[in-house]
Amino acid sequence: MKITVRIINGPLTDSGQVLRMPDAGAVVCFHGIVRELEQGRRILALDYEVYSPMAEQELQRLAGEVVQTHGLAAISVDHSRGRVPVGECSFRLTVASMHRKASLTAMDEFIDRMKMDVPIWKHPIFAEDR
Amino acid sequence: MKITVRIINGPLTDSGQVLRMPDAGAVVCFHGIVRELEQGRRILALDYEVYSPMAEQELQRLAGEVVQTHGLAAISVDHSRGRVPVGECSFRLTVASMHRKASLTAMDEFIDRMKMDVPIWKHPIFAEDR
Amino acid sequence: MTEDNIPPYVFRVLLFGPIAQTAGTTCAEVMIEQPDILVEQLIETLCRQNPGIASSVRTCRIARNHAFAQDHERVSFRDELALIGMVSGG
Amino acid sequence: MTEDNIPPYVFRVLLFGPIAQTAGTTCAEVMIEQPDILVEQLIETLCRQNPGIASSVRTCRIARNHAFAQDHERVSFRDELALIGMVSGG
Repeated sequence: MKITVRIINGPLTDSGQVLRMPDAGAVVCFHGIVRELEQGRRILALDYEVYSPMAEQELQRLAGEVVQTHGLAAISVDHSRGRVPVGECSFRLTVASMHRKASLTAMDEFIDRMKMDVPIWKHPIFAEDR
Repeated sequence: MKITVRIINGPLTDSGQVLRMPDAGAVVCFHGIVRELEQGRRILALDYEVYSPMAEQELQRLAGEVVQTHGLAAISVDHSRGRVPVGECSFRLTVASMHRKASLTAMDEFIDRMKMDVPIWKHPIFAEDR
Repeated sequence: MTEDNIPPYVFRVLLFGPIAQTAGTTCAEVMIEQPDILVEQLIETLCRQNPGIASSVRTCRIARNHAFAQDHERVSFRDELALIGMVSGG
Repeated sequence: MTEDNIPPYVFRVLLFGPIAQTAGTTCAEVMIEQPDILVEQLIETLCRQNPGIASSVRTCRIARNHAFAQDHERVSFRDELALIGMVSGG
Protein backbone atom coordinates (compact mmCIF):
# COMPACT_ATOMS: atom_id res chain seq x y z
CA MET A 1 0.00 0.00 0.00
CA LYS A 2 1.51 3.32 -1.04
CA ILE A 3 -0.28 5.74 1.31
CA THR A 4 -1.70 4.86 4.70
CA VAL A 5 -3.21 7.29 7.20
CA ARG A 6 -4.44 6.29 10.65
CA ILE A 7 -5.85 8.19 13.62
CA ILE A 8 -5.30 6.07 16.73
CA ASN A 9 -6.81 6.47 20.20
CA GLY A 10 -4.10 7.26 22.78
CA PRO A 11 -0.33 6.84 22.37
CA LEU A 12 1.21 5.12 19.34
CA THR A 13 2.62 2.06 21.05
CA ASP A 14 3.33 -0.32 18.17
CA SER A 15 6.44 0.21 16.08
CA GLY A 16 4.52 1.33 12.99
CA GLN A 17 4.39 0.24 9.38
CA VAL A 18 7.47 -1.39 7.93
CA LEU A 19 7.81 0.09 4.49
CA ARG A 20 9.65 -2.29 2.21
CA MET A 21 9.41 -1.40 -1.45
CA PRO A 22 11.49 -3.08 -4.17
CA ASP A 23 13.43 0.05 -5.08
CA ALA A 24 13.33 2.15 -1.92
CA GLY A 25 16.87 2.51 -0.63
CA ALA A 26 15.89 4.94 2.12
CA VAL A 27 13.20 4.54 4.74
CA VAL A 28 12.95 7.38 7.25
CA CYS A 29 10.70 7.31 10.28
CA PHE A 30 9.87 10.35 12.39
CA HIS A 31 8.45 9.96 15.90
CA GLY A 32 6.91 12.94 17.65
CA ILE A 33 7.18 12.43 21.41
CA VAL A 34 5.21 14.40 24.01
CA ARG A 35 7.73 16.57 25.87
CA GLU A 36 7.44 17.33 29.56
CA LEU A 37 7.50 21.10 29.11
CA GLU A 38 4.86 23.09 27.21
CA GLN A 39 5.18 26.89 27.12
CA GLY A 40 7.80 26.49 29.86
CA ARG A 41 5.40 24.69 32.23
CA ARG A 42 5.50 21.05 33.30
CA ILE A 43 2.76 18.92 31.80
CA LEU A 44 1.50 15.40 32.44
CA ALA A 45 0.04 14.75 29.02
CA LEU A 46 -1.40 16.28 25.88
CA ASP A 47 -5.03 15.80 24.87
CA TYR A 48 -5.37 15.71 21.09
CA GLU A 49 -8.64 16.94 19.61
CA VAL A 50 -9.15 15.68 16.07
CA TYR A 51 -11.81 16.87 13.64
CA SER A 52 -12.73 13.64 11.87
CA PRO A 53 -13.04 12.78 9.06
CA MET A 54 -11.51 16.05 7.85
CA ALA A 55 -8.17 15.42 9.60
CA GLU A 56 -7.82 12.02 7.94
CA GLN A 57 -8.79 13.51 4.57
CA GLU A 58 -6.30 16.36 4.88
CA LEU A 59 -3.53 13.95 5.92
CA GLN A 60 -4.40 11.75 2.93
CA ARG A 61 -4.43 14.71 0.54
CA LEU A 62 -1.14 16.05 1.91
CA ALA A 63 0.45 12.59 1.73
CA GLY A 64 -0.65 12.27 -1.89
CA GLU A 65 0.82 15.66 -2.81
CA VAL A 66 4.14 14.94 -1.08
CA VAL A 67 4.42 11.49 -2.73
CA GLN A 68 3.84 13.17 -6.09
CA THR A 69 6.21 16.12 -5.57
CA HIS A 70 9.13 14.08 -4.23
CA GLY A 71 8.58 10.83 -6.14
CA LEU A 72 8.25 8.80 -2.96
CA ALA A 73 7.78 5.04 -2.99
CA ALA A 74 5.47 5.07 0.04
CA ILE A 75 4.28 7.11 2.99
CA SER A 76 2.57 6.17 6.23
CA VAL A 77 1.11 8.61 8.78
CA ASP A 78 -0.22 7.83 12.25
CA HIS A 79 -1.53 10.45 14.66
CA SER A 80 -2.98 10.07 18.14
CA ARG A 81 -6.43 11.18 19.26
CA GLY A 82 -7.14 11.80 22.97
CA ARG A 83 -4.70 11.64 25.83
CA VAL A 84 -0.97 10.94 25.31
CA PRO A 85 1.24 11.00 28.43
CA VAL A 86 4.65 12.69 28.50
CA GLY A 87 7.33 10.51 26.90
CA GLU A 88 4.90 8.68 24.64
CA CYS A 89 4.63 8.91 20.86
CA SER A 90 1.73 10.93 19.42
CA PHE A 91 2.77 11.19 15.79
CA ARG A 92 4.68 8.94 13.43
CA LEU A 93 5.56 9.58 9.80
CA THR A 94 7.35 6.98 7.70
CA VAL A 95 8.58 7.79 4.22
CA ALA A 96 10.27 5.50 1.69
CA SER A 97 12.13 6.68 -1.39
CA MET A 98 14.82 5.60 -3.79
CA HIS A 99 17.39 7.98 -2.30
CA ARG A 100 17.81 9.65 1.05
CA LYS A 101 17.44 13.33 0.15
CA ALA A 102 13.89 12.91 -1.20
CA SER A 103 12.73 11.25 2.03
CA LEU A 104 14.28 13.85 4.32
CA THR A 105 12.95 16.80 2.30
CA ALA A 106 9.50 15.25 1.95
CA MET A 107 9.37 14.54 5.69
CA ASP A 108 10.22 18.12 6.58
CA GLU A 109 7.67 19.50 4.13
CA PHE A 110 4.92 17.12 5.24
CA ILE A 111 5.31 18.10 8.89
CA ASP A 112 5.44 21.84 8.11
CA ARG A 113 2.24 21.59 6.09
CA MET A 114 0.51 19.32 8.61
CA LYS A 115 1.09 21.98 11.25
CA MET A 116 -0.68 24.48 8.98
CA ASP A 117 -3.55 22.53 7.49
CA VAL A 118 -4.58 19.43 9.43
CA PRO A 119 -7.41 20.07 11.92
CA ILE A 120 -5.83 18.62 15.07
CA TRP A 121 -5.35 20.57 18.29
CA LYS A 122 -3.35 19.76 21.37
CA HIS A 123 -4.53 20.68 24.87
CA PRO A 124 -1.84 20.53 27.55
CA ILE A 125 -2.70 18.89 30.87
CA PHE A 126 -0.53 20.91 33.27
CA ALA A 127 0.94 19.20 36.32
CA GLU A 128 -0.22 21.95 38.71
CA ASP A 129 -3.83 21.75 37.47
CA ARG A 130 -4.41 18.38 39.10
CA MET B 1 23.51 6.26 26.71
CA LYS B 2 23.98 9.29 24.49
CA ILE B 3 26.08 7.83 21.65
CA THR B 4 26.07 4.22 20.54
CA VAL B 5 27.90 2.76 17.54
CA ARG B 6 27.65 -0.85 16.45
CA ILE B 7 29.04 -2.84 13.55
CA ILE B 8 26.85 -5.92 13.10
CA ASN B 9 27.50 -9.05 11.01
CA GLY B 10 24.95 -9.36 8.21
CA PRO B 11 21.62 -7.51 7.87
CA LEU B 12 20.23 -5.32 10.67
CA THR B 13 17.20 -7.38 11.58
CA ASP B 14 16.17 -6.02 14.98
CA SER B 15 14.27 -2.76 15.13
CA GLY B 16 17.15 -0.81 16.64
CA GLN B 17 17.62 1.34 19.71
CA VAL B 18 14.58 3.09 21.09
CA LEU B 19 15.79 6.54 22.01
CA ARG B 20 13.65 8.01 24.75
CA MET B 21 15.14 11.06 26.41
CA PRO B 22 13.23 13.28 28.84
CA ASP B 23 13.25 16.33 26.61
CA ALA B 24 13.53 14.90 23.10
CA GLY B 25 10.37 15.75 21.20
CA ALA B 26 11.69 14.36 17.91
CA VAL B 27 13.18 10.94 17.24
CA VAL B 28 14.12 10.26 13.63
CA CYS B 29 15.29 6.91 12.34
CA PHE B 30 16.92 6.37 8.95
CA HIS B 31 17.11 2.89 7.43
CA GLY B 32 19.38 2.26 4.46
CA ILE B 33 18.02 -0.68 2.48
CA VAL B 34 20.00 -2.62 -0.14
CA ARG B 35 18.41 -1.81 -3.50
CA GLU B 36 18.12 -4.37 -6.27
CA LEU B 37 19.93 -2.23 -8.85
CA GLU B 38 23.54 -1.12 -8.54
CA GLN B 39 25.06 0.88 -11.41
CA GLY B 40 21.98 -0.14 -13.43
CA ARG B 41 22.64 -3.89 -12.97
CA ARG B 42 20.58 -6.33 -10.91
CA ILE B 43 22.32 -7.49 -7.75
CA LEU B 44 21.61 -10.22 -5.20
CA ALA B 45 23.38 -8.63 -2.26
CA LEU B 46 26.06 -6.21 -1.15
CA ASP B 47 29.16 -7.34 0.70
CA TYR B 48 30.33 -4.72 3.17
CA GLU B 49 34.05 -4.54 3.90
CA VAL B 50 34.75 -2.71 7.16
CA TYR B 51 38.16 -1.54 8.38
CA SER B 52 37.87 -2.17 12.13
CA PRO B 53 38.42 -0.59 14.55
CA MET B 54 38.89 2.57 12.48
CA ALA B 55 35.33 2.49 11.10
CA GLU B 56 33.86 2.31 14.61
CA GLN B 57 36.17 5.10 15.80
CA GLU B 58 35.28 7.35 12.86
CA LEU B 59 31.56 6.72 13.40
CA GLN B 60 31.98 7.52 17.09
CA ARG B 61 33.94 10.70 16.34
CA LEU B 62 31.43 11.82 13.72
CA ALA B 63 28.51 11.08 16.06
CA GLY B 64 30.16 13.14 18.78
CA GLU B 65 30.69 16.09 16.45
CA VAL B 66 27.12 16.00 15.15
CA VAL B 67 25.68 15.75 18.69
CA GLN B 68 27.74 18.80 19.63
CA THR B 69 26.96 20.88 16.54
CA HIS B 70 23.21 20.27 16.56
CA GLY B 71 22.62 19.94 20.30
CA LEU B 72 21.21 16.43 19.95
CA ALA B 73 19.87 14.48 22.91
CA ALA B 74 21.14 11.14 21.56
CA ILE B 75 22.40 9.32 18.49
CA SER B 76 22.68 5.65 17.62
CA VAL B 77 24.44 4.21 14.55
CA ASP B 78 24.39 0.62 13.33
CA HIS B 79 26.15 -0.58 10.18
CA SER B 80 26.40 -4.05 8.67
CA ARG B 81 29.58 -5.97 7.96
CA GLY B 82 29.60 -8.78 5.38
CA ARG B 83 26.73 -9.88 3.16
CA VAL B 84 23.36 -8.09 3.14
CA PRO B 85 20.77 -9.39 0.64
CA VAL B 86 18.61 -7.06 -1.48
CA GLY B 87 15.69 -5.63 0.51
CA GLU B 88 17.46 -5.93 3.85
CA CYS B 89 18.71 -3.10 6.06
CA SER B 90 22.45 -2.42 6.13
CA PHE B 91 22.55 0.92 7.92
CA ARG B 92 20.44 2.53 10.61
CA LEU B 93 20.84 5.96 12.16
CA THR B 94 18.60 7.15 14.98
CA VAL B 95 18.76 10.71 16.21
CA ALA B 96 16.86 12.34 19.09
CA SER B 97 16.55 16.06 19.66
CA MET B 98 14.31 18.60 21.32
CA HIS B 99 12.87 19.79 18.00
CA ARG B 100 12.47 18.25 14.57
CA LYS B 101 14.73 20.49 12.46
CA ALA B 102 17.87 19.65 14.45
CA SER B 103 17.33 15.92 13.97
CA LEU B 104 16.67 16.13 10.25
CA THR B 105 19.65 18.42 9.58
CA ALA B 106 21.96 16.35 11.78
CA MET B 107 20.88 13.15 10.04
CA ASP B 108 21.58 14.55 6.60
CA GLU B 109 24.98 15.86 7.68
CA PHE B 110 25.96 12.64 9.43
CA ILE B 111 25.21 10.53 6.35
CA ASP B 112 27.02 12.93 3.99
CA ARG B 113 30.11 12.85 6.18
CA MET B 114 29.95 9.10 6.75
CA LYS B 115 30.05 8.61 2.99
CA MET B 116 33.26 10.68 2.91
CA ASP B 117 35.16 9.55 5.97
CA VAL B 118 34.16 6.16 7.34
CA PRO B 119 36.26 3.27 6.00
CA ILE B 120 33.49 0.96 4.79
CA TRP B 121 33.23 -0.32 1.23
CA LYS B 122 30.41 -2.10 -0.54
CA HIS B 123 31.01 -4.82 -3.08
CA PRO B 124 28.00 -5.68 -5.26
CA ILE B 125 27.19 -9.34 -5.88
CA PHE B 126 25.72 -9.17 -9.37
CA ALA B 127 22.93 -11.58 -10.33
CA GLU B 128 24.63 -12.63 -13.57
CA ASP B 129 27.90 -13.49 -11.84
CA ARG B 130 26.44 -16.54 -10.13
CA MET C 1 -39.38 20.44 1.13
CA THR C 2 -38.44 19.96 4.76
CA GLU C 3 -39.78 21.82 7.77
CA ASP C 4 -36.50 23.69 8.28
CA ASN C 5 -36.40 25.00 4.72
CA ILE C 6 -37.91 28.37 5.63
CA PRO C 7 -36.03 31.57 6.52
CA PRO C 8 -34.15 32.34 8.62
CA TYR C 9 -31.86 29.44 7.91
CA VAL C 10 -29.67 28.07 10.72
CA PHE C 11 -26.05 27.61 9.66
CA ARG C 12 -24.29 25.45 12.25
CA VAL C 13 -20.53 25.98 12.39
CA LEU C 14 -18.34 23.56 14.36
CA LEU C 15 -15.63 25.08 16.55
CA PHE C 16 -12.46 23.47 17.87
CA GLY C 17 -9.38 24.12 19.98
CA PRO C 18 -8.80 27.60 21.47
CA ILE C 19 -11.68 29.14 19.50
CA ALA C 20 -14.18 26.70 20.99
CA GLN C 21 -12.78 27.53 24.43
CA THR C 22 -13.10 31.28 23.79
CA ALA C 23 -16.62 30.93 22.38
CA GLY C 24 -17.66 28.54 25.14
CA THR C 25 -19.25 26.20 22.60
CA THR C 26 -18.24 23.62 19.99
CA CYS C 27 -21.06 24.65 17.65
CA ALA C 28 -21.97 28.24 16.78
CA GLU C 29 -25.34 28.89 15.16
CA VAL C 30 -25.74 31.65 12.61
CA MET C 31 -29.16 32.87 11.43
CA ILE C 32 -29.21 33.98 7.79
CA GLU C 33 -32.12 34.87 5.52
CA GLN C 34 -30.80 32.90 2.50
CA PRO C 35 -30.20 29.14 2.26
CA ASP C 36 -26.68 29.68 0.87
CA ILE C 37 -24.07 32.36 1.27
CA LEU C 38 -20.48 33.27 0.34
CA VAL C 39 -17.81 32.00 2.75
CA GLU C 40 -16.66 35.55 3.46
CA GLN C 41 -20.21 36.60 4.33
CA LEU C 42 -20.63 33.58 6.59
CA ILE C 43 -17.49 34.53 8.49
CA GLU C 44 -18.60 38.14 8.78
CA THR C 45 -22.05 37.16 10.10
CA LEU C 46 -20.51 34.58 12.44
CA CYS C 47 -18.32 37.28 14.00
CA ARG C 48 -21.19 39.74 14.31
CA GLN C 49 -23.42 37.18 16.01
CA ASN C 50 -20.56 35.74 18.15
CA PRO C 51 -18.31 38.67 19.08
CA GLY C 52 -16.00 36.41 21.16
CA ILE C 53 -14.78 34.75 17.96
CA ALA C 54 -13.98 37.97 16.09
CA SER C 55 -10.52 38.51 17.55
CA SER C 56 -9.16 35.18 16.28
CA VAL C 57 -11.05 35.05 12.99
CA ARG C 58 -8.25 36.51 10.90
CA THR C 59 -6.28 33.23 11.17
CA CYS C 60 -9.36 31.09 10.45
CA ARG C 61 -10.63 29.25 7.43
CA ILE C 62 -14.03 27.69 6.78
CA ALA C 63 -14.23 24.00 5.97
CA ARG C 64 -17.27 22.76 4.09
CA ASN C 65 -17.97 19.03 4.23
CA HIS C 66 -14.43 18.30 5.48
CA ALA C 67 -12.45 20.35 2.96
CA PHE C 68 -11.24 23.94 3.10
CA ALA C 69 -13.47 26.35 1.16
CA GLN C 70 -12.29 29.54 -0.55
CA ASP C 71 -13.72 32.95 0.42
CA HIS C 72 -15.61 33.29 -2.88
CA GLU C 73 -17.30 29.87 -2.65
CA ARG C 74 -20.90 29.46 -1.54
CA VAL C 75 -21.90 27.27 1.38
CA SER C 76 -25.38 26.01 2.26
CA PHE C 77 -27.06 25.65 5.64
CA ARG C 78 -27.23 21.92 4.81
CA ASP C 79 -23.41 21.65 4.62
CA GLU C 80 -21.26 20.50 7.50
CA LEU C 81 -19.41 23.72 8.27
CA ALA C 82 -16.43 24.23 10.55
CA LEU C 83 -14.32 27.22 11.52
CA ILE C 84 -10.69 26.06 11.51
CA GLY C 85 -8.32 28.34 13.42
CA MET C 86 -4.60 27.74 14.11
CA VAL C 87 -4.03 24.00 14.36
CA SER C 88 -1.41 22.36 16.59
CA GLY C 89 -1.07 18.69 15.68
CA GLY C 90 2.12 16.67 15.55
CA MET D 1 66.29 -3.07 19.81
CA THR D 2 64.45 -5.66 17.74
CA GLU D 3 65.77 -7.70 14.83
CA ASP D 4 63.72 -5.69 12.28
CA ASN D 5 65.09 -2.35 13.47
CA ILE D 6 67.70 -2.16 10.72
CA PRO D 7 67.34 -0.44 7.32
CA PRO D 8 65.58 -0.81 5.00
CA TYR D 9 62.44 -0.59 7.08
CA VAL D 10 59.29 -2.32 5.88
CA PHE D 11 56.23 -0.06 6.03
CA ARG D 12 53.11 -2.21 5.67
CA VAL D 13 50.10 -0.33 4.30
CA LEU D 14 46.65 -1.94 4.43
CA LEU D 15 44.50 -1.63 1.30
CA PHE D 16 40.73 -1.92 0.96
CA GLY D 17 37.90 -1.77 -1.56
CA PRO D 18 38.62 -0.99 -5.22
CA ILE D 19 42.27 -0.11 -4.50
CA ALA D 20 42.94 -3.55 -2.99
CA GLN D 21 41.32 -5.09 -6.07
CA THR D 22 43.46 -2.99 -8.42
CA ALA D 23 46.64 -3.73 -6.47
CA GLY D 24 45.78 -7.42 -6.14
CA THR D 25 46.67 -7.33 -2.43
CA THR D 26 45.25 -6.11 0.88
CA CYS D 27 48.70 -5.17 2.19
CA ALA D 28 51.31 -3.23 0.24
CA GLU D 29 54.89 -3.28 1.52
CA VAL D 30 57.11 -0.24 1.11
CA MET D 31 60.86 -0.35 1.72
CA ILE D 32 62.28 2.87 3.14
CA GLU D 33 65.72 3.69 4.54
CA GLN D 34 64.42 5.61 7.57
CA PRO D 35 62.23 4.31 10.42
CA ASP D 36 59.81 7.23 10.05
CA ILE D 37 58.69 9.38 7.17
CA LEU D 38 56.28 12.18 6.23
CA VAL D 39 52.84 11.01 5.08
CA GLU D 40 53.32 12.70 1.71
CA GLN D 41 56.62 10.89 1.20
CA LEU D 42 55.07 7.57 2.17
CA ILE D 43 52.36 8.05 -0.44
CA GLU D 44 54.91 9.01 -3.08
CA THR D 45 57.08 5.97 -2.34
CA LEU D 46 54.03 3.70 -2.20
CA CYS D 47 53.01 4.82 -5.70
CA ARG D 48 56.54 4.41 -7.08
CA GLN D 49 56.88 0.89 -5.69
CA ASN D 50 53.25 -0.07 -6.57
CA PRO D 51 52.43 1.64 -9.89
CA GLY D 52 48.92 0.08 -9.97
CA ILE D 53 47.89 2.27 -7.07
CA ALA D 54 49.13 5.55 -8.53
CA SER D 55 46.03 6.30 -10.63
CA SER D 56 43.67 6.34 -7.64
CA VAL D 57 46.03 7.86 -5.10
CA ARG D 58 44.77 11.40 -5.54
CA THR D 59 41.52 10.58 -3.71
CA CYS D 60 43.34 8.68 -0.96
CA ARG D 61 44.31 9.50 2.58
CA ILE D 62 46.66 7.69 4.96
CA ALA D 63 45.32 6.46 8.28
CA ARG D 64 47.80 5.89 11.10
CA ASN D 65 46.65 3.70 13.98
CA HIS D 66 42.99 4.06 12.91
CA ALA D 67 42.85 7.84 12.47
CA PHE D 68 43.42 9.98 9.40
CA ALA D 69 46.91 11.54 9.29
CA GLN D 70 47.76 14.88 7.68
CA ASP D 71 50.34 15.10 4.86
CA HIS D 72 52.88 16.88 7.07
CA GLU D 73 52.70 14.31 9.90
CA ARG D 74 55.33 11.61 10.35
CA VAL D 75 54.49 7.92 10.42
CA SER D 76 56.65 5.06 11.66
CA PHE D 77 57.15 1.57 10.23
CA ARG D 78 55.77 0.37 13.60
CA ASP D 79 52.42 2.14 13.02
CA GLU D 80 49.35 0.42 11.62
CA LEU D 81 49.07 2.21 8.29
CA ALA D 82 46.21 2.12 5.81
CA LEU D 83 45.55 3.78 2.47
CA ILE D 84 41.91 4.90 2.51
CA GLY D 85 40.48 5.63 -0.94
CA MET D 86 36.87 6.55 -1.79
CA VAL D 87 34.62 4.87 0.74
CA SER D 88 31.08 3.63 0.00
CA GLY D 89 29.32 2.75 3.24
CA GLY D 90 25.68 3.38 4.10
